[in-house]
Parts: sequence; C-alpha cells; structure tokens
Amino acid sequence: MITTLITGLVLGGTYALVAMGLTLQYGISRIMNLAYGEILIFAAFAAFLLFSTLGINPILGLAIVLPLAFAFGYLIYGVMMQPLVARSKKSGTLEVDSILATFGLLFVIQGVMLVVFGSNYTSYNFLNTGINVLGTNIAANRLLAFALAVIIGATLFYVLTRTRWGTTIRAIAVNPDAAPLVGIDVNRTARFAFALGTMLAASGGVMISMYQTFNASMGVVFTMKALVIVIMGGLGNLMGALVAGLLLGIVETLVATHVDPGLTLAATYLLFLGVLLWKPSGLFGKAAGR
Amino acid sequence: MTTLLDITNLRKQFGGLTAVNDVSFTVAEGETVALLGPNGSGKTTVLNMISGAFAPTSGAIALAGEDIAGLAPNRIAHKGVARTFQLVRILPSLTVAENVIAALAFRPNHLWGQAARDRAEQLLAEVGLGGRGDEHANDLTYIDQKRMELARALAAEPRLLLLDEWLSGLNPTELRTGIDLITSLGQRGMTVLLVEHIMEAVRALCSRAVVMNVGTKIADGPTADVLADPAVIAAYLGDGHA
Amino acid sequence: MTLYSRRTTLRAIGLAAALLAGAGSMAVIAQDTGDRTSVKIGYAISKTGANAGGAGITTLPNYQLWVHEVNGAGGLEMPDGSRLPIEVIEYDDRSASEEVVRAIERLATQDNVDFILPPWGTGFNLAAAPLFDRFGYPQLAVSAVTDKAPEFAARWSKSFWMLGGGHDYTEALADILTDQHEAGTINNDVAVISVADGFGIDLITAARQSFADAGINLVYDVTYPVGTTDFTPMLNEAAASGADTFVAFSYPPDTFALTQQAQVAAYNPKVLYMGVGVGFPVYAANNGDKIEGIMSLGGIDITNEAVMEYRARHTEFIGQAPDWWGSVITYNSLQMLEEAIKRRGLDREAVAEELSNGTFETVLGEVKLEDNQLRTLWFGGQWQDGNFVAVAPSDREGAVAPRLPKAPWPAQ
Amino acid sequence: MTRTILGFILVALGLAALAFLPTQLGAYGVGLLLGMTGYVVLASAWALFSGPTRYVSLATVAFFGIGAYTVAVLSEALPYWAVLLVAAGIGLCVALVVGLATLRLAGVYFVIFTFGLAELIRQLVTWYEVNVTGTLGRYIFLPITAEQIYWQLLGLAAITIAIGWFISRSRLGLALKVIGDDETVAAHTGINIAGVKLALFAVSATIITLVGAIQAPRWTYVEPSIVFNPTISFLTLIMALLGGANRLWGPALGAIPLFLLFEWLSANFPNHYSIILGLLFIAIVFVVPRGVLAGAEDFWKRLRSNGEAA
Amino acid sequence: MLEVTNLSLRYGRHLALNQVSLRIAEGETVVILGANGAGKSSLLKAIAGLAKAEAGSGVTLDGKSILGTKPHLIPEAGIALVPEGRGVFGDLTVEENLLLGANPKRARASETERHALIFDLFPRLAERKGQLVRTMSGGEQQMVAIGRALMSHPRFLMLDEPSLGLAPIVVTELFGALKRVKETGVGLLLVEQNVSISLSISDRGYLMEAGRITGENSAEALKTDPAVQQAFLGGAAA
Repeated sequence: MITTLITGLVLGGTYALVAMGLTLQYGISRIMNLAYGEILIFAAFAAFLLFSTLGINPILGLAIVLPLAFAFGYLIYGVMMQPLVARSKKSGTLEVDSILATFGLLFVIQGVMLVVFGSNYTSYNFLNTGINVLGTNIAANRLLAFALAVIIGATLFYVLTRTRWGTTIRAIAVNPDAAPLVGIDVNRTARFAFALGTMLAASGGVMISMYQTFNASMGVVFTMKALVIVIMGGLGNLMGALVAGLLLGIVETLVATHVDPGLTLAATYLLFLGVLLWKPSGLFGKAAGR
Repeated sequence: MTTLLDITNLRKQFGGLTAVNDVSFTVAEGETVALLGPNGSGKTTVLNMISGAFAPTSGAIALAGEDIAGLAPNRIAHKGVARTFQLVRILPSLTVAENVIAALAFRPNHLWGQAARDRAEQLLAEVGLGGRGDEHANDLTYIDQKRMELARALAAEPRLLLLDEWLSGLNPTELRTGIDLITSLGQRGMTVLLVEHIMEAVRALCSRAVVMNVGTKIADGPTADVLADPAVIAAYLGDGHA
Repeated sequence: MTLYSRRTTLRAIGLAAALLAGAGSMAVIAQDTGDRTSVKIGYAISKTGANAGGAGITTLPNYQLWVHEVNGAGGLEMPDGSRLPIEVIEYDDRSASEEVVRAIERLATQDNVDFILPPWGTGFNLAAAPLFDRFGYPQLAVSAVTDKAPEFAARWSKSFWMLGGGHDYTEALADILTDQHEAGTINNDVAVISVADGFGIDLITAARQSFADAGINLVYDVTYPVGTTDFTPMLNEAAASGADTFVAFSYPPDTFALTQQAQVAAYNPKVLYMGVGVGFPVYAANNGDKIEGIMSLGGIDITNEAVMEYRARHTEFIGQAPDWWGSVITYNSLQMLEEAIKRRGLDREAVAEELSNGTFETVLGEVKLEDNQLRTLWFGGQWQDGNFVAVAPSDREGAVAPRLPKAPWPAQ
Repeated sequence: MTRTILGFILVALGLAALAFLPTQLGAYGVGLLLGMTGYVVLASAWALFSGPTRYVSLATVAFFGIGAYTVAVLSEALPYWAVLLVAAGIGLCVALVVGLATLRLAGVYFVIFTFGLAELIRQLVTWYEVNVTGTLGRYIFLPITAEQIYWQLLGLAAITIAIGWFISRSRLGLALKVIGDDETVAAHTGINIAGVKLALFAVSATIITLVGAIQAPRWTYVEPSIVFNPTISFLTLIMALLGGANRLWGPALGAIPLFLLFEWLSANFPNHYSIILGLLFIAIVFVVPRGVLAGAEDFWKRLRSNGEAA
Repeated sequence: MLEVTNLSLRYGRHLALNQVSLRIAEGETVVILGANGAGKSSLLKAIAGLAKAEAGSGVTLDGKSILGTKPHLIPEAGIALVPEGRGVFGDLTVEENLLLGANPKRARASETERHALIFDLFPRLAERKGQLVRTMSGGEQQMVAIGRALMSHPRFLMLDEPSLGLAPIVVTELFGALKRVKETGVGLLLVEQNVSISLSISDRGYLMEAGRITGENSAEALKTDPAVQQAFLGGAAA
C-alpha cells in the first residue's frame, strides 16, 4: 500500500508540474493555450539535444532552456495574444479566438519539430537509478521531477498568496477590469504570467524527457492531461492543480495495482467526470463557474 | 381581499450562513407591497426563492393556495410569477421586440408569429417604448432597458410581479415616470411585491411594507406605520429619514 | 423586411460557394500521355499524428533508401533492359483512416501512379486493402501482424502479407521457454503484460493459446491502455508473481519505459521479452550494454552479409540504423517489387502474379512467398554483444542459441 | 415570401447537382466529396447544439465512434438499415444520459468534460473488447460503394440543415438564443432550459452518430484508436467556428474550404503541411475574426451602404 | 488643481461628452449632477484614462497634461477612481484588496498610516480583514472600494454613484465617512443621483445634460436653485 502511494505521488507530481503552467496561462492571462504540450515537447527535445550533443545534463540544461522558454512565451503573447486580447475588449471573443489561434500555433510548432527533429521516438537515459524511499524503489529522475514540482508549486503558491506582486497577479485573474484602478498594468502582468506559464511547461518538458519517450506528435497528450487536471482542480487555482495532479497519480497507480491496468485511463476520466458532476467548477473552483 | 402569496416560516441557508430565517408574510390579490431592509438582510434572497432561482431550505411559499416552493424557475413562471432583476438583465443579441417576444412565446398560452409581434409592440407602447421594437436591446439607455425588462415581465401576464430595485439608478425625473408606471399597474389590479431603497417611491406606491433585518422580519404593516417604527429607523432608515 | 432578404441572399451565396467549392475539387485530372519517362510510385504514410513514430522507423526510411538506390542506378529496370527513374508521389495520412483511404484513391485514380506502396500499421493496411484490390494494385503489406493473413490473402488476391501473425511469434517464444524450462534454467511461470491495441491484443490472444499448448503457466496477465507511462505497479506485481519470465507485448514508448523502470525496480526476470522498440536504434543507443540478453520479436542473421551491408547503407543514407525487425522486411519487399517489375514490366496484374509465384533473390537470401505470405521470417531475437541476433525458429539456418538466463541489470 | 421559395428552389437544384456529381468524378473525386460532406454534416450538427448555446463540445468523436463501432459489431448480424437505426438509437440514448448529467456544467468545464467523455468511452470500449470479447479490431465487409456512402451523407447533410432552418424559425430557436444570452432570464421567462438543451444535444449527437455509422464501411477495419480519434472533434469544432457556428450555412462554409485546404496542403506540402496549416490558421483568426460567413455579411453590408451612399 | 478643458468623447457615433470643462482644487469637494446618460460616468472614465478622449480635449493635473496616460499610471499621478459597481476584487480578502490599493509607488511610504486611517474610517473592515469581499453586503463592498482607493494616497478621489442600491442607513454612514475623508485634505469628485445628501458635503457643483456642462455654482446656491429643485429634487426634499 505504501509502495502504491509513493509511486502514485511521484507520478502525480509530474502531472501537477505540467498542469501548473497551464493554470497560470488560463487563469491569469485568459489564454486557453492548446499549444501548451508542443512547447513542453520542444523543451524535451532541447534537453535531449543539449544532453546528447553537448553533454550538458538536463538539470544544467534547465538554466538554458527556461530563460529561452520565458522569452518565447513573452514574445508569443506580445505578437499573437496581445492583439486578440485588445480586440476582445469589444467583442468578448477571447476564448474562441485563443482556442483557434493557439490551435494554429500547435501546428506550427509541431511542424517545425517534425522538420527539425523528425517523427521518431526519442529518449535518453539520465539519473535512471533507483533510490529507496520508505522501502520503495523510485527512479532518481522521477524523484527529481517530483521535488521540482513541489518546490515550484510551493514557491509559486507562496509568491502568489503572500506577496504584493503575487496579489496583483491574482487580482488580474479575479477582476481584470478593476486592475488598472490600483495601478496594475494588466497587459504587462498578463504577458508575464503567460511567459511564466510557458517556462513551467518547458521545465515540465525537461523533467519528462529524462524518463519518458517522446516524439514530435505527442504534445496534445500532455495538453489534454494538463487541461483535465487544471479543470479538475479549479481554473486558475495553483493549489487545485497540485492536489488534482497528485490525486490523479495516486488513483492511476491504485487502479493499476489493485484493479486492472487496462482501466487506469478510464479511471482517470471517471474520476475527472465524477469530480465535475459533484463540483461543477472543480475541487477548488468558485461556487459558480465562470 | 384574497391572499395571493402566502409565505410561511421561510428559511434559506448558504453553508453555515442563514440568509433568511423563519420569515412569514402574505400579499393580497391586487396589493402593492414593499419588501425593505438593509443590504444583506435577505430581501433579494426571498425574491429569489419566490421566483425559483433558489430552493428554500425549509418553509412554504403558496401562490393562490398552491405550494410552489422549490419548483424550477420556469415552472414557477408558468404559474404566474414574473420578475425583474436587481441589475437589469437584457438579452443583448436580440432586438427590443424579441426581448419581449421571448416572454410571450414561452408562457402557458403562448403567442408566436404575427400575434406575438403585435402584442409585443402593444406592451412596449405601454412602458413608453412604442415603435422602438426593431432597435437592438444593447443600444438602449439604462432607463429604457429597465422599461424593456418591465415589458418583458408583463408579457408573461403574471399574477404576481416581483420588482427588484427596479427604480434604483433613476434620476428624479425618471423616477417619477417609473412610479407612475407602477401605479398604473396597481390600478389595473396587478399584484406587485417590490424591493426598494427609495423611500419616496415606497411611500407613493405601497400600501403595506415588510421590513427585514439580518434575515428576519422586524416589521410588517401599513407603510406609514412601518416607516415610523423605531426598530426600522434604528436598523434601516437611520435618524435622518424618520 | 431587409433583414429577411439579406438572409435569403446569404443562403444563396452559401449554396453557390458550396457548389463552386465542389466543382473546384474536381480539378482537372491530368492524364499522362506521350512517351514514358518515369515510373510513378506513390504512397501515403503517417508523417504526423500518433503513427508517425512507428512509420518513421520501419517504413518511410526504407522507401526513401530504396528510391535513392534505384534512381542512383539509373532507375527501375524494365524487361527490355531499359531503365526508368522513379518519380515519387508522397502523401501524409495524418494517422487517420479516412485520409489513408482517400490518399490511396487519389494515387490510383488521379495521380495514376504505376505502383502504390502500402501504409504503415495493421489497421491502415486493412483499410487500404479493398482499394488496392479494386484498383488492381499489388499490396506488399509489411507492417501488419495478423493471424488472419491467410484469409486476407485469399480475399484480396493481389495482397501480400510479409510479417506473419501473432501465433508465429508466440509459438516461437513458447518453444524457447519450454526448452529453457526443460534445461532447468527457468521455472514454468510467465508474467505477461500487453498493450490494449490491435498489436498487443493479437499477440496476447495468440500467446494464451501457445502457452497453454506448451503447458506454460500464465501467472500474471494484464492489459494496459495505449499511452501508459508508469509501469511500476505492473512490474511490482509481475515480480511478486514469482514468474521467471516476463513478457511485454508493448509499443516503443512502453518498451523504453519498461526497460528503464525495470532497472530502477531492480526487477531481474531470467527471461525478459518485450515488444516493438527493442530493435530500434535509439534503444541500443540509450541503454548501452544493459540491453544484453533482452529478447523481442524479429532478429537478424548477422552472418548474412547482404543484411549487414544493407544495414550499413541504411545507416549511411538515413543517418540512423534500421530497426532489427521490420525494416529489413520492408526493404526486402521493395527488392521483390523491383525484381518483379524487371521480369514483367509495368503490368500490375503480371507483377502481382510474379510476386505470388516467383522466387526472388533479396537481402534476405532466396525468398518465395507461400500463399502470398512471407514465411521465412525470424520470429524471435535476442541482444547479444551489441547485435540483435535471431534465435527462433531455432531449426532455421543462421539461428543462434539464446543466452539465458539474462544477466541481472548491472549494479548502479 | 417569394424569396424564401426562390431559396428553396435554389437549394433543391443544388442538392440535385451535388447528387449527380459522383457520376462525373473518379473515385478520388467521390472520396473527396464524401469526406467533405462528412465534415459538413459533422460541423452543422455540432453547431445545431453548440452554436446557440455556446457549449463548446468535444464529444463529437464519442458519438462518431459509437456509430462506427456499432456498424462494425452488427454489420454481419442485421440488415444495413437496421444497423443504422440501432446506431442512431444508441447514440440517442448515450446523448440523453450524458446530457442529463452534464448540461449544468458551464464554459470550459463543459469543453474539457466532453473531451474526457470521449476518452472515457474509448477506454471502456477498448477494455470491453480486450477483456470480454477478446478481440480488438473488427472487420466490416459491407458491399457499400463510396458513391452510396456519399449519397447517404448528402441526404443527412440536407436533413441537418433543414433541421437547423426549422429550428431557427421556431420557438425553439428563440429559446436557444435567449439561453445563449442569459440563462437566468431564460428560466424566469418560462423556458425549460434543461429540456431545450437536452433535446438539441440529443438531435445533434444522433446525427453525428449516424455520420460515423455511414462512413464506417469505408475503412474495412475498425478499432477504437481509429474511430475515437480526437482529431475529429477538434476539426469539427474548428470548421464550425471558422464558418460561424450561429448561422445556418456557416458550418458548411467553414468545413468545405478547410477540408479542401487540408487536402491540398497534405498533397502538395507533405513535409511542411503542419507549419503552413498553422500559419494559415493564425492568419484566419486575425483576418476573419467572426467566422467566414459573418465576414461575408459585413462585406455585403459595406457594399450595400456604399451603394446607397453613391 | 485638476482641470478638464473642452473634453469630448465619442462611443461610435454617439457623442457622450461634448466640450466639457471643469476644475477641482486641492481639497475641494465637487459634485456633478445630471440625468442618466448625461455623460457623468464617461467623464470620470475619461479622466481615469479608461476611455479615449477626442482630439482637442485637455486634462491637466497641476498644469501638466495627463490625457492619454495609460489607465494604470493614473493612480500613480494621485487620482483614484471608485467606479460604478465598485470594481472590487471579489475573490480576494479585504486585506488583500487594501494591499492592492497601495500598489502605486506613491502610496508605499505612508502605507501603514493609511491602513490605520481606513480601519478608523470603516471599523467594520477591521473586523472583517480576512473575509472574501464577494461574500460581503453591498455597503461593505462600497467601503472596501473606497478604502482601497484611499490606500493609493490620492490627491483626488473620484466616486461614481457610491450610494447606488444601498439602504438609507448605509448611505448616511457612507457620506459621514466621505466627509471625514474630505477633512484629510483629499479632493473629492462625486457623481451622484442622491442630490440632497451629496450637495450636503460638497463645496461646489456642476449640472450636466446630454454630454455638456449646463451650469455651475456653489453647493449652497444649488440647493436653493429652482431649476435644480425642479429637475433633481422632485419638488420637495425626500
């Protein structure tokens, strides 16, 4: 039982890490980013390239990949999203527009990856050694990803809830129209949050690349899993993403061990559907959906 | 006078918070009654329970002797309760006439086609929007949106009309027009229950007033008596308004 | 009412646009006339989507290599000795069934290609089969493992099935396990996991039968969904079952993950057999000497110089080595086609007949199809000293004895 | 009124012309028409429900897959028309159950819920096939030609658009607009919101199920990963949104050019298909913000007002 | 001195403000009276940078133009707005709303004192620091909105219909607090329907009609002006 729980927690940690960036992008910048998983995969390829050609280990690779991801997110928001946000003030179509535009972005990034990296499965070995945790052998790379998820989650949570700067970010999520009244530059802050979300996606990608096989077409899988977690946790709620991610990991492992591995994904979606039917706006969502 | 609306021991809890606590009152056929009280005293919650937006935690709401507590809003609407909203709610993608037709088309003896268009035009004329049916609801000014909302409520041919701060936000001139409009409804025998903060209007319109504070009823009676009640002054009106 | 008339107008515009678009799609079908200067060969392959990973290893590189080599030699040789270069028409089926079907229709009826190379995957080959048949093209289905191959070959006379069926592989595996059990190397218990997809199900269904026939106990038998990334629970259960043999009928990402996670869990079955991906070049590159002793489907007779030479050419041209199972079969099928064309020309009927009855000298040696199926296949292989060598069927020439039990994972 | 009749005549002529087209086209042309018509129906049916209610559904492929799978399971056991009927029935029942459970969800919660639903159904079908029947892929050997599939789809397209037309002129259509604008007002004017949504969802889902059932014989071989491919949901949504989900011909006008664009790109740029498609997509969002049909309408308006000015 | 000169504003074809000029001195309280749709809210929005004025308009603070300044920089200049509908952050706590109020840099130095001042003005907020604002009553939310605006250490505070939808007793309480705010030296620019109570705390007033200023006078004079009586006070004071 303890083995199951620990394995599940570690698996869930990765889910949570991936979902947190998306919840920032949707909750604060109000961009439903369908290209999220592609960014993640791109970062995975980047980590792989750094490791296999330059011998830079993925942890150090983070130092290179993350700033680039941040810059990329910052650029994309400025070039692509900003005009849509400005336009939607009149038309109120940001949700549909952002779905369509990021769907396009998804294809572009995927296409670039196909041309650059090809369509093959890619993987490499890094820190694939067992570490004994309470009698359970856990791969060091997974443990690292879990630790990173917890650290990032805790830091973000602290910053968002305990600092003025974090409160301004949440203020945008709560009431973007009122934000300028207290001197918040909504555009800049939303852009920053989007870039931060992109960076989280990239960090998830680097972590995942250490222990999972990936190829250029796999981004959608991550986008959807992250969306499921984000929605289950409650939109824009970091804590929700963390809890929902961990919960999902545990449930998958429990079902795989005690019921039937063939039903793990079914269980995931059942859990998700159940949560939504019970609480229509997610575990930590507001009473009424948006 | 026969009783149209009979509320007994109505109670509503949101989690641990009791918003409405054992409230009972009645509204007679043809009467215009004010439901008063400070913000957060539970007036709108009572209105919401009558119209079906919320189900009561306990208690009974009888319309002409029939229990309607906890029914879905559309069922209650079909039984003859129509309402306006605290913050005016228009259907922005429809024209003014279509806003009214929306109510005509889904009442029990529904109208459709030319009959509905004619009736909508008639109702719009009644509230002072005659000939403006083809405008977009979104383009109306605030007061005209309120008029349209009233026309929509009237379109349902309600036995009971609930007005939630329908007069608020109007300037004194508009207010007078509004009061006249509601008075004319009363004269035609419409039963009206209204939540309002403008005492001038309450005095002019309502024969009777019910006052709530922190979820409970603290006064019920002829308007003049109620507004002079020391408990009401202390909790709601303040000294300046005695 | 102006609004009304505008709506009507729009309706008319809509209809007109729909008709125009429909007419536009009929874009004039170009017929090639005049003297032939090339042989048109077309194919639809998954360049994007879920199947791109598999197609990009086993199928597409071999098409590219073959075309490159043939054109390098001046083109396809015709019966009269002349050579015509290959002109390739390539479509992306985006891993969608409907796209495969339409792409084949397009190749056959609009592009009027001379030959069509098959798509990747069992399902897509089946979706394409009736079309190949209807338009009269021979179909050299390689990446399709199905026990119904004899039935299909009978149904579609010009279809050829090159990779055997699930039973072939599981019976070969059962033979090895029986031998090892009799030799006292392993106990008689087997733990199996399989991916819940056409491939996994075909094999596990066959394996249940083969193992039962051989008297092997199936002590753990579960199926997991496509996309599973964490196999720890299954590995733990398999370890707890006490079986000396662990078998996974898995897809590449699963195979890679299983290999890593088995090391982490220090799970050391005496026989470790996994599915697609064990023979991929990236597998050996990532796992180094840890792959020693791991078994899978396929295999190569490394004493066959032609095969080894093919591997070198592939590595040089594509930039990566071919896999150790399907690639060489794909290449072999193309050589057969090349040879059949050389003997019978561009008459598809004749070429199909030749493929069916002829004997070919290919990279695999002398090849002759039985009932439109390639039967001289390697059904089991094992990593030995950096090569994935063929171990089953053990009575075939070139087979190597399996080295079992597999050594435990190197200490970490 | 005469204009309406004119419209009808035009539509009828158009239908006749479209029905006649296969005789003039080769197999590829028919295939293209077939695929295109399939998406026209999918997008139109999707928009029947999602357009007015603004409930963005990603469950398209759930019903599409149910239809296709039903045909795969029953094609040997029942006559073809009965199989279609059973498929529609199953789609309808699933839609009713799902609708009852989910229509209280709002916004993006509904979007992802419906996506989850499609995946759940796929997983359950897979699990059932693997563990209960022990086979995964199923074969469909029905003697139905591409032309016949196309004609069926064309008929279904006509029915779908006719349903859309009738709804837009009926009280149901008004109810939908009211619900789309403000559900609270809708309920208080006496509209049975749950009932209206459920009815629409069921109609839309049944049509989508039929598309899956009708198209299935084309693939010979069916397995869950093929017929429950989420791309179908995404493409349907994109096509309907592109054309304008709130207009009768909008989804069709989104589906046709987009479908041809996909085809043209994958034929001519198999290696850069994704990049070009993505860039085009982004361009479309920026250039035609409210859908093709709304854009055309704006353009038309401008033309007219210019004409009046001159 | 906050000065507006010839301010015009258009929504599409509709001219919401037509050459509006007004001024408000340091510490002064000014009320703008006018019917719905007269353009009062648009005026406040234009000053706050939330709506774009036509060419030729002028808004200056101490003689320096602030027209065209991004809305989020207006609080930095010392002008705070309490919008119609309050514009509070409903899903944040009272304390967090106030913290955000002190977001402009000019507010940081005096943050602690301001905080104390606000709790002194509205003791109820001190009791409910940790409560989510959306769960509070309308009057309390209005207090949060005013408190938040005051946290930015404004020189001028603009309020759009603060009494809208509030019970009479709450209105009295609110205007009592505004009177005290005024005493701290903040200039108030008030848009109100409740004419009698707003004139009671104002120094001067403007009359607005259909997007133009149609009159200007001291509050005392306006109270007795027959035209104002007729148009806004319904004949007799309520």
